[in-house]
Amino acid sequence: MIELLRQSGSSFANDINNLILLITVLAGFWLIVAEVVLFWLVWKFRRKPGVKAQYITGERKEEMKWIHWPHNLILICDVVIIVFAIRVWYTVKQQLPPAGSTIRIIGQQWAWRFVMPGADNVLGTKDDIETVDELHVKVDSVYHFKLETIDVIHSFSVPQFRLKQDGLPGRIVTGWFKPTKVGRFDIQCAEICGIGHGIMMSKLFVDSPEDYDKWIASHTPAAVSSN
Amino acid sequence: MAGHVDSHDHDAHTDSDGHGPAFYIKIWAILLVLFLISVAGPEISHHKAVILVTAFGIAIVKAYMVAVNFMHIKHEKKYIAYIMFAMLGAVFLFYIAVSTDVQMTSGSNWENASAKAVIEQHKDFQEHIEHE
Amino acid sequence: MGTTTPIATTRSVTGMPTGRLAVWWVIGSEIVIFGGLLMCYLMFRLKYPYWAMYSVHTNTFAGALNTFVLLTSSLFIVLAHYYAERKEELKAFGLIWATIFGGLTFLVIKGIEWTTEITNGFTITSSMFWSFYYTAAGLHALHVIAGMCLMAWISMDVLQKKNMHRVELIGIYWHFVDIVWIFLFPLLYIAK
Amino acid sequence: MATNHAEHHDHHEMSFWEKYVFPLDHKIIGLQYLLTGIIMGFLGAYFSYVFRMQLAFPGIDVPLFGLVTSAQYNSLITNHGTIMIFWFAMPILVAGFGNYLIPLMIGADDMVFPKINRLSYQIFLLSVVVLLSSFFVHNGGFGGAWTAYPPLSAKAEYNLTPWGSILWLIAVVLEFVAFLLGGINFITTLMNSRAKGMKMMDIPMVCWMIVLASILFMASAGPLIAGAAMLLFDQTIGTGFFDPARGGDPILWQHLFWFFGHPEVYVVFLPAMGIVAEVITTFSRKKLFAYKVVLFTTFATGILSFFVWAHHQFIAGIDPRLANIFTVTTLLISIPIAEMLFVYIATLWGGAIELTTAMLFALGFLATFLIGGVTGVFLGASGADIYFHDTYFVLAHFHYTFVPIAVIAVFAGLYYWFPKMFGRFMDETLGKIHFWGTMVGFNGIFMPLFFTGAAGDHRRIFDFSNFPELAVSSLQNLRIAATVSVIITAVFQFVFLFNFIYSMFRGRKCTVNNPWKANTLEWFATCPPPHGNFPVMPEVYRGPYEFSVPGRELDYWPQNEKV
Repeated sequence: MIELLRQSGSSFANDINNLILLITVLAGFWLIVAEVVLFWLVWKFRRKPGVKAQYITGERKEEMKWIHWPHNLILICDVVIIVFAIRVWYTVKQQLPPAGSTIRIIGQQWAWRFVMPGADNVLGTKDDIETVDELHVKVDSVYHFKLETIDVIHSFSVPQFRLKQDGLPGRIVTGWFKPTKVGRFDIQCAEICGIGHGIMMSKLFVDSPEDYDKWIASHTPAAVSSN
Repeated sequence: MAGHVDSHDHDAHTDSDGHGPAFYIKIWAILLVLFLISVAGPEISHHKAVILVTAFGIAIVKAYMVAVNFMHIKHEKKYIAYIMFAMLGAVFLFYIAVSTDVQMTSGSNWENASAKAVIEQHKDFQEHIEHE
Repeated sequence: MGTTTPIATTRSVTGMPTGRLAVWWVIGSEIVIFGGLLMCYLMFRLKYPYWAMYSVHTNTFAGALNTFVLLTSSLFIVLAHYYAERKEELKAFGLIWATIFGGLTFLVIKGIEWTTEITNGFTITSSMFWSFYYTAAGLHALHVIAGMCLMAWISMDVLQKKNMHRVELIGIYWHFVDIVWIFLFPLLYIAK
Repeated sequence: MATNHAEHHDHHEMSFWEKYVFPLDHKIIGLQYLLTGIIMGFLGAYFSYVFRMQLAFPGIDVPLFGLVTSAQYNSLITNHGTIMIFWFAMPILVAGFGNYLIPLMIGADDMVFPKINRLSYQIFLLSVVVLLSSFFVHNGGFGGAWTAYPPLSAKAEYNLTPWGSILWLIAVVLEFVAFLLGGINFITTLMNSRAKGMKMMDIPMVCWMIVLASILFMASAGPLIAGAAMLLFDQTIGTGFFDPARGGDPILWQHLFWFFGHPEVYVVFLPAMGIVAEVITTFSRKKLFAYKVVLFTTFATGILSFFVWAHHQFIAGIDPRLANIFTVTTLLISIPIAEMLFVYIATLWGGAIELTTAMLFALGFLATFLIGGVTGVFLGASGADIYFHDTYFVLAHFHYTFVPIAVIAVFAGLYYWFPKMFGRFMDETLGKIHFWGTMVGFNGIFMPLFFTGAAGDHRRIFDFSNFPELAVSSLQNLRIAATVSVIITAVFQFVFLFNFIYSMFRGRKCTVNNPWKANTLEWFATCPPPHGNFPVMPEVYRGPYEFSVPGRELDYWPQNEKV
């Protein structure tokens, strides 16, 4: 459902989509029931001349059941939602699958910097590629990211991935994603970070393996590639 | 505002405990003894448990004695004490949940690198304390 | 009209005088303010054991003396309440001023203590320990000052045998300020 | 009536200053809060008009404002949020209605501490002045969002508003102090000064709710007041409480803020529910369905509201394991709230519903708040929140809760109690025009924003054209639709403003004490009640919602009538 508004592009995006669908169905059902009953009652019991209102305390058992049954049903719905929500949460935020590559994401006023491991796929070596406002990743490969910021709080958000994580100064937050669709997407900053918050946009390129290798080759720091 | 039945007289309220000055002085003396222990304890022993019990255990006892005997919470309606405990409960709830983030230096998929760095900076001193 | 007490104030549905009920709610709200601050302090204190290197510079003697002063002033104000109830306004008046004097002593000791610390270079920005130290003790000192002002104001009424119940109210508040110090003292001074 | 006038002889005539500027009368103080709140509400609405115009038509010269820079934009949204919560919703719902209604509805002549009450308003007014002054200092008002997350809010080098952020913080703290003082007054008044015979279960729901809201505020605001002192020192003298480089922790502020911030939602929600309870029972001539259930769900909501705050921080860098606990508590709080709404809907069953303007607004509250409540489930469920967090979906969700609370329920209350406050009725025709305009406009603003949010619009962005995926025309059309609706809604508020002011002086006179034939004690006093409220202090013989009692000729039974 949510895909109609924003395509999904990561391995866990569908889990989130389905959770949203589940909540839409359950919560939507209750919304419609409540609204219909509300409007129906307003219509049915509109004031008519000579008709007196009834005296109902709502404290007798047969009256209370009208409240208690919905109450119990909602509890069941809640439990269902809790179970699915925590399962999705666990997949996205808690349990990290083994990494294909690890990248560093550094937020600052008002740009994203990315450090990619380069050809040797190890961070912290000479062939690391550092880019600003542009991130290249390989499709169908699991990435871990180490998110940090150097000044204020920023939030790394890629709507297609259904991924969002705040980065805080002083902290390193680890997360993961696995892009599944080739294309060019927006990276947003989703936490207000000062007057440039509205221009803090980066480009995300999910490349096919061939394109990705080409990009790596063309961007490996000159000092390394000449060796 | 003539003609109202409600009593105007607060002063009619008397202390139902009937304690005299002697009682209050006795409580005060006990508080002083506790206070001396709480100061002396950590001076005598640098053991962590001793400090915890003498300093903080006794602080709780002292606070309890002041609240019960000086603030007369024992003669107050029960719910006053409950309200105060509820407020304390809010405070501890805050501590329990927030300490998982603020008091820790790392957790599930995150680490507080700058806190670790700050601790690292003071490592020498830390060892110095532990040796003492 | 301005000075007439509303009927509402004189009612007592709970059986507690309105003033005392209100003071307890004030204390309830203060518990969360001080509690929140001290919990923040506690989290950092347990996170950074090296703060002991700062707390050794706090003056335990001054802190202890102040604890003694506040405990004693608590005794004075509870005795003032005792005599206020028995309409012995002169004794009550004297004890209230003894309490105010206790508060003053507390502030003087605190002043000397802080001056020494600041001249030794331990200011509020020196480290987070000192930030907490000055913030917590400062907030507490503000309460001491507020309590002293209220007591001075109440003592004037007491002399004329008016509003004697207020002695009890300020007493409860003062004991609370005392209790806060009972916890501040080990947290800031003793734990080294 | 004669006794009523006799009462006056006890007092000397009060000057204008004594009566309206430095009043001790709870009703005047309540009206002061109410009017200040309405004025601030219009200011906040003006801010929203300006930034909505900027969003719909980026870069235009906004009529009545001019070009919007990104710094101004941030300041506008920040202060819109702050004003609407702290200077509009709180003063009207808690302080305004609380002051006006509590003594009247429990049969007292005033608050227990009139002078503290007056002080409360004066501090509040001071906070308004401080806040307004923050717009005119060097570099303008604070622009770090109403949540004021440090380090952005703590350091001028990041937020670029060296004075605005300090004044903003001081204003918020002053406002808190005002409400703590007011809250103590409300609580003690309700506990100690009820009329003879009024038992716990005879207290009108709105009094219960305002007092419980005050207690929630008192218990939750403390840590934030301490935190505000810490932030203020960070801003002004350079301490490092929230500076990670010096060992501080920015997440601490988020916890301090939301530990207060979430109960705060219920602080404004509960009084709104109270107002709606009074209005729907009166105009459907029905006893409130299961009074005790409403009360217990209120208690449950209040207690649970302290256990849910971290759902605002799911992706803010808190430990992910903590998020699981807060998902459970957050979804559980839906149960008492849903139950409360069901009870209100059930109250309509078997009624004789008269759709006066007040009743329309009360029903409008129920209809729209349901949408706000239901969309909250998406955000409470941690997995779904990953996507929705900090998008316009969140914004639409909480406006669907706050607008019903702070606008629609307030209107219900104003139309309902206006005769009591000013001795005249508001015009019903204009009122109904106002109602339909507001409802259509309000839904028109926030319905589209659910969709832009679900499409990825993130919050506090000054110009979406910088984001290629969001700059598409389909989304822009939705944004324009929302902005047009803002203008429509705003226009209809002037209908209200006209109606309000006109009716105050020229409206149809209210010649009886109890025009709506309601049961609660405020209708026993004259319209408007004099200082001291009642000719004779009333006694209470029954609960507040004894409508249409079988075997009684009249369909209402005031609490103070013996037979």
